[in-house]
Amino acid sequence: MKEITIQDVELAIKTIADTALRNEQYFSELDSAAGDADFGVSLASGFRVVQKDWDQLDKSSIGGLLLKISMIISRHVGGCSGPIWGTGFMRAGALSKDKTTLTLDDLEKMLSASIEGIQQRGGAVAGDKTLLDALIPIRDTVREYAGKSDADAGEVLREATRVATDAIERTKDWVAKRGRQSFTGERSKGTPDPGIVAVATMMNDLCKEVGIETDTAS
Amino acid sequence: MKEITIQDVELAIKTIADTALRNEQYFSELDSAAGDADFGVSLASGFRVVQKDWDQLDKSSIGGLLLKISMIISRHVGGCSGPIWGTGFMRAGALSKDKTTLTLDDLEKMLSASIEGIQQRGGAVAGDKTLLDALIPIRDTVREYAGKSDADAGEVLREATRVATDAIERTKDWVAKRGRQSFTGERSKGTPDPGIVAVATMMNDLCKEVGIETDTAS
Amino acid sequence: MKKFVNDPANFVPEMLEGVALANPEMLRYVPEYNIIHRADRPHNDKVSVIQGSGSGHEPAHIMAVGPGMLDAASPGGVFSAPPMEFCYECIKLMNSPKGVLVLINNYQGDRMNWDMAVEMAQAEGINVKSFVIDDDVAVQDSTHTVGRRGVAGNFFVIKACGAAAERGASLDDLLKLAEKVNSQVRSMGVALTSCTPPAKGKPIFEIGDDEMEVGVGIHGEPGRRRDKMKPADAIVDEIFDAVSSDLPFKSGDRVALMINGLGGTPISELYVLYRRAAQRCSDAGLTIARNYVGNYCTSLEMAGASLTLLRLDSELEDLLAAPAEIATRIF
Amino acid sequence: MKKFVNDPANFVPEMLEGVALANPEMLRYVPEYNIIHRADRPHNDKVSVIQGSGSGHEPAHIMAVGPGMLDAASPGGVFSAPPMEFCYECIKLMNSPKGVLVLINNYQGDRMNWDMAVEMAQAEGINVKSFVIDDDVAVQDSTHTVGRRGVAGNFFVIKACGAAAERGASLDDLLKLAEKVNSQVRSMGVALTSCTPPAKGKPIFEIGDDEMEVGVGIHGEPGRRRDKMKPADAIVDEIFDAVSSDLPFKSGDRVALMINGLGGTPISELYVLYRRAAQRCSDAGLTIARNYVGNYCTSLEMAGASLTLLRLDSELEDLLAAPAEIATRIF
Ligand SMILES: Nc1ncnc2c1ncn2[C@@H]1O[C@H](COP(=O)(O)OP(=O)(O)O)[C@@H](O)[C@H]1O
Ligand SMILES: Nc1ncnc2c1ncn2[C@@H]1O[C@H](COP(=O)(O)OP(=O)(O)O)[C@@H](O)[C@H]1O
Ligand SMILES: [Mg+2]
Ligand SMILES: [Mg+2]
Ligand SMILES: [Mg+2]
Ligand SMILES: [Mg+2]
Repeated sequence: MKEITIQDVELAIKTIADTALRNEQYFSELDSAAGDADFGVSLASGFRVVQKDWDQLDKSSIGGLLLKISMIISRHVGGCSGPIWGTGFMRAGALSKDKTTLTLDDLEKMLSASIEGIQQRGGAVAGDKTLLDALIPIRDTVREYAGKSDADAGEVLREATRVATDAIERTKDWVAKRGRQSFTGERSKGTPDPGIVAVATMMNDLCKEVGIETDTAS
Repeated sequence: MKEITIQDVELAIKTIADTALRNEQYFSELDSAAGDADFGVSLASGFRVVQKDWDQLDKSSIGGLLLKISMIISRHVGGCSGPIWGTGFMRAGALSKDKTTLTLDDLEKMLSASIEGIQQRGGAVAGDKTLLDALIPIRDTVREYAGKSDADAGEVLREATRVATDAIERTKDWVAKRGRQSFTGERSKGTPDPGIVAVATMMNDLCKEVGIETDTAS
Repeated sequence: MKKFVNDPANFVPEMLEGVALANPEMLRYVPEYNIIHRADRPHNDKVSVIQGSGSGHEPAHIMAVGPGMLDAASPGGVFSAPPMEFCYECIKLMNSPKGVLVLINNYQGDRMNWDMAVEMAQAEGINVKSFVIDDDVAVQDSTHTVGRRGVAGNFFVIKACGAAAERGASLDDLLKLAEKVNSQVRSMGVALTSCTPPAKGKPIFEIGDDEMEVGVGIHGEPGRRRDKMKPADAIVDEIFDAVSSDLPFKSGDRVALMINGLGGTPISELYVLYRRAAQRCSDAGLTIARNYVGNYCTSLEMAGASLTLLRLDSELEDLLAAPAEIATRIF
Repeated sequence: MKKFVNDPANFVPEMLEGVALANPEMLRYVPEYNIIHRADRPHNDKVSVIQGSGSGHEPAHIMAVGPGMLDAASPGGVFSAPPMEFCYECIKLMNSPKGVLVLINNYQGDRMNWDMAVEMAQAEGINVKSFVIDDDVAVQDSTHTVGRRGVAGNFFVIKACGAAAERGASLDDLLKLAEKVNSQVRSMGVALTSCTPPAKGKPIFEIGDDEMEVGVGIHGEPGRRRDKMKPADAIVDEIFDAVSSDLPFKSGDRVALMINGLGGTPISELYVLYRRAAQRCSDAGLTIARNYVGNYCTSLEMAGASLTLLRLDSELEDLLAAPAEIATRIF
């Protein structure tokens, strides 16, 4: 597989920011079912700064860019999302500090580091009905393809998007165990986790952006 | 006409007290339509003491008894009803201090004094949709019969009860101008005044007590 | 009805008992007449300042008893003027050779009961005088009403007279002072919701989900009009205009500004209102010498707020700054 | 939504601006980071005591800034922990050679953001330590939650540490003191209604007209169970039992007793609750050395109340009695 370039990473981040801003209200509504209705607003308040400062951001290395994103998110996002997303970008950035390209293997390691960082920061594990339950399958998919010599970048992305999207329905009837939702206990059953939906939506938008067809509507 | 005795006055007061206590909730409900729902409770809180202390009350003169009632009411009833009813009984008592019997003429003067006292105390006039709009017709009826030499006590009572009862419907669509009801302004239209209903109910109960048929249900 | 209440008939006595239990040193409770009074009053060298009105406006008036404020209060039931006897006993209990000042809020029941009690006490030789407070600009005087209502401005009359009484002012001086404060204070309120007297068990008026009552009274009396909900700043603008144009307050005036919660509105919202009111004062050239944000005169759990402006001179500023202590303290 | 609010996005900044406008001498406002701090702090000879949590709990925490209490607070949005940067800037601004104490209420968002900020500040050589408050007995610790919540007991930790800091206590002494207060304080609340965050625009939970949530959290988190409404005394009995049996409090203890309103409950009802709580203390042999009745830690306009007991020793009694001043004053 062709390596992932810094331009690819830029596109991914810009897409993530676009998705966060376009869905500000929708994500908050999702959070209102069992949470405290601030998820969309929180996320957007960080990615709005990302978008605004985009041109000035140092893009000489992948890690440098990711660390900058981490800083912006941590600084501007309150609630659980600031520390969670900030930590995720930070750990990925730390592993790619001087890189301008990434292999699937690099990407797998970065995702693992992010997942580990998020787990340390917030104490969640797989099955707690948080965005980890979307991130972990994504990482597992990347790991799988990283082992194959003939991996096609588009196929990896399509497959990762599929598992992230599947996570929404798969986890819907679970009880939330972290974040504000966890306080509603049993009442969180039956509503999708906003963090998982956000990750899946970002993946689907990224597919669209690079012209990959998915069988799910974003 | 045979004169009104102190026993008649005692019966009247006991009936009034009974009526007030039996209708405690009903009168408050009436007051809840446009007022502050305390009329029944207020009235009952005074007449409950009248009933409790009844045996100890000095009944050597009509006026003495009425003044004692006035004192109990003033002391125990809050809101507008305490001063209004307290003043009414006080003025009637002052005119009958040493009397043990009353002529219709005496009764007319006592009612007039009560009405005047209530007007002074609370500033209301006829047409303000207060219990004065029941008391004034009652007084006028007594005045009418007082002029006739062949007046029958039962007939006076029946006729006074009729005009008091009529006052309920007659004033129903007026706008309350005194007491708590007056604050609701136009919204007081269409609901009977609790004070008028109370006076009419007391008159009807008194008729029943002395075996006089009225064409109205109490 | 969603309330912390046992038997509604005991709501007021149980509240008073709670106040007394929470202030064993400062206050005394006389259950027979709903009287809460300072443990160390009356005092021969001080005019006693007292008040009594319907309950449901807490901290007014029973939680305004304490050094530098009221010497005693004798409330009636919720929204119901105290019976004449409560008033009379309260006067008698607080009788002092220097006199007793009764501060009455302008409602028919309050006036009638206190008038009778004052007459009765005077007939017994007690040196008692009363003053009627009417600061609410919402509903204008008219022949068919009892006149302007007494609302949150009451706090300032109590505070000034309480402080002056503490300094030894005579009964006549206090009457003049009350008159002065009352002539310089104006208020108006807005209700977003109704409230439910415990004994009534249902809201005292209906109001739509998108409506507010502009100029509401503290017993839920209607005000100037029913209006659609507006942004906080627009609401402040309307009541500020109504209040400030009534005296009128003029550029250069030093004022006390109060944003008073009606009971169910959180203090966060009151500060949002204060922000705009302070801006409006500044625009109008009024200097806010003292400010008050909180619940001073409420209407049970009604959501809403009122704005009060008091024009100050050096005497009033000094009296407002004097130390005072009441049941509703923070520390 | 019936609220005094302009653009919901500006609710918190406008409230903060209001607080600053109302306290021009005592407080300063740093809009960039939602910081309210004492005008005369930091001070080289005093540990700075700070806090920051979601808004919507006023007077906690931004209206608890003042002499003898917090030196600064940096709230987030309504019910939303402040971003790390607010926390970090607040620490930096209040940096003192004697150190900075951060009092955190035990919620995941608050802990994560403050942990990051504290780490970052420590990396820059700032002498800052944090302490986590968790006084709510409603929901027991369990592996799948972040642990007990921090609620109204927070007031006592602030009051004690604020007073001790004023007297020159070291950062380590203050940490021990915070730990001591937290180990001796227990709370539990009951909600009668839900509340509506301005940005959300609808109630955070549904509750029937005849229901209450026993053990509710200050963000509307569910408690021990949903129950039918009961008389005030029965409600107090239940939360008193839960709170007093948790430490447990024992006959002969001297305590501080707080009845805290959740925002929409009038103070009259709080005193009805206080009455019963005081009776229960007396029955249990607890001496109420200090009492607190009012709104200390709220949940917007939620109707409800919580009960807090703090076991006292002479050190704590002395610290609670020390003078203090905050934005939400009465006079
Ligand atoms: N401890 C945690 N670890 C990982 N993800 C979490 C954690 N807590 C919350 N989340 C994710 O964050 C989302 C909610 O974020 P947000 O609404 O901003 O936070 P809050 O719960 O503080 O209001 C959840 O849907 C969940 O996916
Ligand atoms: N000023 C007044 N003069 C005469 N009657 C009055 C006056 N005000 C009220 N009333 C009578 O009293 C009744 C209400 O009494 P009540 O509910 O006890 O007083 P309040 O209005 O203080 O709650 C009214 O229905 C009316 O008949
Ligand atoms: Mg959320
Ligand atoms: Mg009434
Ligand atoms: Mg009444
Ligand atoms: Mg949140």
